[in-house]
Amino acid sequence: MSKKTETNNKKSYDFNLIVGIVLTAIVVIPSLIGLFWTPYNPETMNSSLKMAGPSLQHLMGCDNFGRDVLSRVMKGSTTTLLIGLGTVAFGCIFGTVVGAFTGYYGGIIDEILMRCNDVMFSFPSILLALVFVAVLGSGKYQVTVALGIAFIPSYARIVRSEYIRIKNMDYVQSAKLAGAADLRVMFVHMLPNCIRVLASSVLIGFNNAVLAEAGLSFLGIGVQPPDASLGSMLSEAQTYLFSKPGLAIAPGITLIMMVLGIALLGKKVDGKK
Amino acid sequence: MDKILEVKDLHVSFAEERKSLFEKKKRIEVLKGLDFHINEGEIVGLVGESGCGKSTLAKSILGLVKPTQGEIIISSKEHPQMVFQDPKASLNPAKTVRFILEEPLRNLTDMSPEERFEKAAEMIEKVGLSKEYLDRYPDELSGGQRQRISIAASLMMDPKLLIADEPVSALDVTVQAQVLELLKELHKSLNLAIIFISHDLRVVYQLCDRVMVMKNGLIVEQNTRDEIYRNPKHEYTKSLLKSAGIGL
Amino acid sequence: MKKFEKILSLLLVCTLTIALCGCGGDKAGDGSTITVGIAQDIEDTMDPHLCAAAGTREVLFNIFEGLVKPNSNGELIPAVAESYEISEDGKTYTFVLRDGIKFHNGKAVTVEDVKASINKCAGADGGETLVAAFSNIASIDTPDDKKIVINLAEADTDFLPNLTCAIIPADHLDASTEPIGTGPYMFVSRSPQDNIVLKRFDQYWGEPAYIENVIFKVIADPDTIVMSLEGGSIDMFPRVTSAQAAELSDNFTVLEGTMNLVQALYLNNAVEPFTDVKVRQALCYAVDPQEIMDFVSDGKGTEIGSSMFPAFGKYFMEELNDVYNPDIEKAKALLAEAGYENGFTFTITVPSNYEQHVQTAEVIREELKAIGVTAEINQVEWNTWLSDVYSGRQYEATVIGVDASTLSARALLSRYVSDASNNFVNFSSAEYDAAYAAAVASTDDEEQTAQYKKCETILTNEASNVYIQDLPEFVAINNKFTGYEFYPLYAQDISKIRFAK
Amino acid sequence: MANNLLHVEDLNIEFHDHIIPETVVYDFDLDMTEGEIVGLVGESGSGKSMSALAIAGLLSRHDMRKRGKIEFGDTDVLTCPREKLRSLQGNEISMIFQEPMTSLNPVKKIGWQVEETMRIHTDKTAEERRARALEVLSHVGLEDAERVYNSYPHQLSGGMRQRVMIAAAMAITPRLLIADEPTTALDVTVQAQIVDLLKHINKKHNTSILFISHDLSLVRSLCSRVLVMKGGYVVEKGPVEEVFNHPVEEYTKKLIAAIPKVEL
Amino acid sequence: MPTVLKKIISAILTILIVSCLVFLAFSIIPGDPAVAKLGTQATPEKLAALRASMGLDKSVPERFLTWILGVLHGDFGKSYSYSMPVTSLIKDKIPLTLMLTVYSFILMIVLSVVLAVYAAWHENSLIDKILQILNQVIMSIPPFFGGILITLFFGLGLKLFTPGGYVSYHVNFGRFMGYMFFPALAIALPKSAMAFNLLYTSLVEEGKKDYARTAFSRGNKTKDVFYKHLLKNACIPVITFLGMALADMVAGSIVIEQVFGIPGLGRILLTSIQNRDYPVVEAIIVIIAVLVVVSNLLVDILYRVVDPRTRS
Repeated sequence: MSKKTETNNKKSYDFNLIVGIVLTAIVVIPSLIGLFWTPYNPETMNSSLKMAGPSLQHLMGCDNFGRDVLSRVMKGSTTTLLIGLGTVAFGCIFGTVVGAFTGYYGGIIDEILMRCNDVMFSFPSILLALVFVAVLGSGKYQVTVALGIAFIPSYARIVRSEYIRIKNMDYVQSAKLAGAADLRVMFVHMLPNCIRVLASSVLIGFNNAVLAEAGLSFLGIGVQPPDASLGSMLSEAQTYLFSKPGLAIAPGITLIMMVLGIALLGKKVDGKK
Repeated sequence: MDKILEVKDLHVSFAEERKSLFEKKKRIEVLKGLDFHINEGEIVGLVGESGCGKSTLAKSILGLVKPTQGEIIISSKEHPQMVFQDPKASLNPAKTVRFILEEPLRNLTDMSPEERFEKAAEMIEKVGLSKEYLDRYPDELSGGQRQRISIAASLMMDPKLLIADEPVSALDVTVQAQVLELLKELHKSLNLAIIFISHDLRVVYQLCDRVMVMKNGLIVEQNTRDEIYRNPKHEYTKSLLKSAGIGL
Repeated sequence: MKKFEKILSLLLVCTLTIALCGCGGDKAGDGSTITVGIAQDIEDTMDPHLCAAAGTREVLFNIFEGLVKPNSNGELIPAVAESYEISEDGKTYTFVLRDGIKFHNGKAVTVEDVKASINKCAGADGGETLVAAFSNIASIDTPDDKKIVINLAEADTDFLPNLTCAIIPADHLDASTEPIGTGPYMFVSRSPQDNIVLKRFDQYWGEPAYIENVIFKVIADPDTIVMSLEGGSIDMFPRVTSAQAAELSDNFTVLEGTMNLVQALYLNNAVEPFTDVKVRQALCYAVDPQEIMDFVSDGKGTEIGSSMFPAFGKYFMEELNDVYNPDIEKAKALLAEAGYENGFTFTITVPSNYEQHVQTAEVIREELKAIGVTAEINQVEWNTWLSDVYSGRQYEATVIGVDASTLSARALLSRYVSDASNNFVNFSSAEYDAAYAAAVASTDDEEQTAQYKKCETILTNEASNVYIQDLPEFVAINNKFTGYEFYPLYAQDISKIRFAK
Repeated sequence: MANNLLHVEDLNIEFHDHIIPETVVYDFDLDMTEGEIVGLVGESGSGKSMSALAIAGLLSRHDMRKRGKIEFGDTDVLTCPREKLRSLQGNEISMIFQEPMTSLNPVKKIGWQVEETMRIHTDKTAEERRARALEVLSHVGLEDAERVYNSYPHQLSGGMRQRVMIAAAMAITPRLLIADEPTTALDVTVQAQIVDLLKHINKKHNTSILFISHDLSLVRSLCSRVLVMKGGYVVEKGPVEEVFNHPVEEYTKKLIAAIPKVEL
Repeated sequence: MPTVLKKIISAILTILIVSCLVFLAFSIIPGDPAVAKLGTQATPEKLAALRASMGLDKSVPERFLTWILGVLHGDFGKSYSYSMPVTSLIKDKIPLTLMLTVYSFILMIVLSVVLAVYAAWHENSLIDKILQILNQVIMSIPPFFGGILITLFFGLGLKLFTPGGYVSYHVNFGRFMGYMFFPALAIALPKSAMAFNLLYTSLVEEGKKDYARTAFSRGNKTKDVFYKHLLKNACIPVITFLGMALADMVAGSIVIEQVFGIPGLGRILLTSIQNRDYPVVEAIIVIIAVLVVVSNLLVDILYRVVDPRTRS
């Protein structure tokens, strides 16, 4: 696509951007529709349709309970999308606050919070998930909070390094000279300049959040049936990988397309100098 | 003319990272005892090579750096402001010009938004830019325009003392001339005292009434401009003048 | 920079060569070795008297034997004892030690060993009683070096099944690290979470095992079972699901038996609304075991109506299956009578590591919708299930399979006596307690069987739980081997397996 | 023409990575003979750096269209094969840049960087290269050449780094040295020393220098001829004294007037 | 150097906090080793007796102290489920997981460096675009699913290894290394995709810097500029990622060990958590914490080696 197209004074449309938008659209739009309407009720079982192959009525065929896979994928992708975004938002907001304070002040606060980060990193995520499930119970919302908390350290680290880089900039000094209090300097002056780095890491974070949720479902402590996320559908479909690969392909491809689409958008956000 | 700033026996030193566990904590002395004063409405040039402590002096006057010894006396409600050297880094790229100008008013006064907007519009015209620049972002401005904006920002609180840390050295010659012109006018119209930090002796000659020459943390010579340029006493001042191609 | 690039390509080449030289796969069966996949490592103990997990009992069956041992159709045949006699009044059991029988360490089995083993189980020397029934032992005498006489305090015609407990050397009672028994295979070594290796005991009293070496290989991830079988790293895997069985190519035969488990929707009778028998009956009418079997195991599995499965031919009552044939209208009527005309909501807590139980719960949830009852499913981790549900009894309903630890009907019915310590469903009915006591007390076999059957009928009529099925057990075994036999309880008898000609 | 080192004729440079192609240099002509110092003056964005980079063959990025001729000796830099161009770069044509802070590789030792041209273009042994590097480092006025050889760029001051750049450029004495605003980022005193050093190199090795700057007084003290550029065009050129004393173009006048004067 | 001392102290502190948190975690999670051991045979008396023998009747702080004292003189206690000392249980598991992590770490480095330099060098060419899309796709595949795909493709498809056919390195080192290549690949792939991405953007970034232009002005070939000049500078931002990736890989190996049937630390950790086998879990977590801390130290040292500016 190196041919130049005549548009305003910006580099030609980026191949990645188009692919990113198309992929995200293919996945996000059906999942939004899934909130209100799905071709079939994703939970009704029908023993005659057990393991039915794709047909006109059931575009993606039926699973081992005779449930329509397309409806489940639509419902599942909504759950995965919500959990992914919820986790990233939770981790990002708290991570930013932690990162801001450690980066800006340094000294003991930095030392303490960095120690907590190291502790969170070396604590096996499975044990962490078990503790959360024990305390909060399992289910969509609990999983989101559990994963969100596990994501705080990585965001804290990114924001901290950005703040250390920016805090010696001249415009930060002049903000102080203009009488701005520390909090104002941190969140009104410095934060907008890390948005771009944060945005791209948020989108990569989404990718990891979705994969982590799938991992939890793999251990059976993630989303509870008959609710389903793409991740849990994937782990359930693994047992039928030989005889009915389609069962794994449908959620698998949707998951990869969703993650791929959003990652490409992430690259675009990051690429915009 | 009464003194607007008085500096008595000013010392500033930083703790250096300890090389090894046993070594006593070394402190590097940056300012080794400075004594000078600035009168109201006076432009004083501060000349010296990089690393002689010019910027540290500026920061300690502004209160950004705590002096380890000596005092800095500034008259009452005064908020000294500073104009930085690198136009690219001196303005917050994520904020509009209007936000940057109104920032000091928002923090230090209880002006209403309209009043703040008026003051900003008035100030931006004073530095020779039209009102619609208010809604631009720093990236959309040239080096010269950005320096004008940071000068405007530093004058929002009508300070009596302005510190300019090499404000023009990063600009093209023609633009340099215009900014210097602006500083001269503001000095006259607002009776503004300016500490003009620079390593370019020719620019200092054009602008300043008095000149102070600094060499690694000490003021080696301070005198009126003509005295310094016509019969420099200190060896170091002479070598500076010679390398700038000025003098006898 | 030539140097840098050389290092990189060198590294790439060497990682690839290592990979290639690794191919070719190890041949699993070099003549007389069979690798059997097991879902769980022995994680409680190898001491036969202390072990609790079904998976452990299955493996130890090959190493230890009691005075008597069960055969594949559920009868008790003499093992360490050559013969036995039960007195008329059911109070004295006399065993004759099999002569020439040896332990794995080569030492001969003596009456002292037998006495020591039984005393250990009875907790005679201050330890806790490991086999409940042994508390009824008055004394054990050894008149000569061949005979062992066990005198009971009260008569008990059903005492013999307890004597399948393992006989181990008196001087080596702690078998947890170095198990020594009299079984067809002896213990060689184990590496935790990897394998347990057994070898044929050549001086075995009975007919020796066919295959010399047995490797029990731990396959923790159910999804890799099929791949490990196809790949050849294991030759046999007991208890594959119907789905996995369907995936196997034709160089594997899939034998079908029953898991000897009472799978049911167990209801906590102490919790609203399950305190009301009508509500429980309504659920029985709404749940259709056949539909569950269709979904979960392609229609295979045997329907059961009470806490008994077909392997106990003597006590199994086929007719109980039809007491609650699916009838939505009747279920709704019962609910209305009980005051729940527009249904109610309850939670099924189910252990996440048993896929069949989770799937059964999902099907039940669908079925109950027909009568307006909403069942939420809460998957919990096995240990949480054990502590919260099984011992803590903080649950509303759960789906699990209950097995029989010994070959007696009592193992499946004692649980429902009101004050039984393992009565996790909190079932209590005076009529049931009376019938059960009568069964235990009676010395006449017919009378005892009739009482046991009475107990089963009460359980069904009272709808203590919604009984579903005895899950089908599929054993996948490589065509190279044959001779596998199903047992009515948790046992994998490898000694019967031989090479198909 | 005899001993004509560089002949640039009708050079045009167009940027193509933007959607609408943007021309930065129009009909640029320049002739240089051996040992001559020519000044190229103009404000930022006037195209002076672009022309210098084109001459040094560093504008090889595919979205930069170049028309016209740049003949260095008998090779045309624009059309010759990459191999030939590479054999010139660092060997016959060397270049030093404005930002001494970022023009040196921060993670490599100074010695290694100074020896780079020798490693590429000559087959000298390691010892010979080391000796030459130390020699050229001391020529550019660095007292403790040995210490500088073994240190990293961040351990040196701005002025010292610019001297290292010059040493690296002079390691295999080039016939043409292009200096793109070498003194802008330095202190006044250090600026003077660098200018003296360039004069000395020109005299000693007869290296012709193309000196690019926006500081007219500096150009006046160093160059024999000067070209003034504005918006990509060469608006005026000629001997330095003539251009300074009676400039023809309006823009040149304005430039000269803007130089802060010191009349004692 | 005081900084190194400070790092070691904070490392020990981190390990202490982590092990203390594990004790707290277990007091929150329902179930305990006695319940796990007795399973459905549990009766209240049996439970009480077993708990006493395991010392579970003492309070959490007391148990934590006894555990710490034990660790100080090298005794990590006895495993409840295997009733043998934890040290002997884990002794031959540590090299396995370490081997797997190091193996995948090297694979990751080799894959990402070679591909990133190649893609950056041919920026905006077709190969560059293909590698970008491929790398994004690999990044979005869940590790356990990746493991299954690799087993299917290489194991059953190309018969390059026997799925599930783990051979311990005592038995046959060649076949062991051969088998371990594939789980290592499963762990390395997603990580190398990320490393590729980071290194690629960093290389392109460095290419725009002044010293790259100086390198070109000296007559270097493009390949030399990338390898000799840009690569070392571009690695600096990637080093922090490598540190985190190393710690991640230890966690990642837990899932992959499950899929490839490798009896490493991961598998033992998972089963011990489910069996509430506190001593084993504590010991493994301390080991993981040490690994994480060591990887952080390695990152710092690597920084000093690569970037002279940090050697103040």
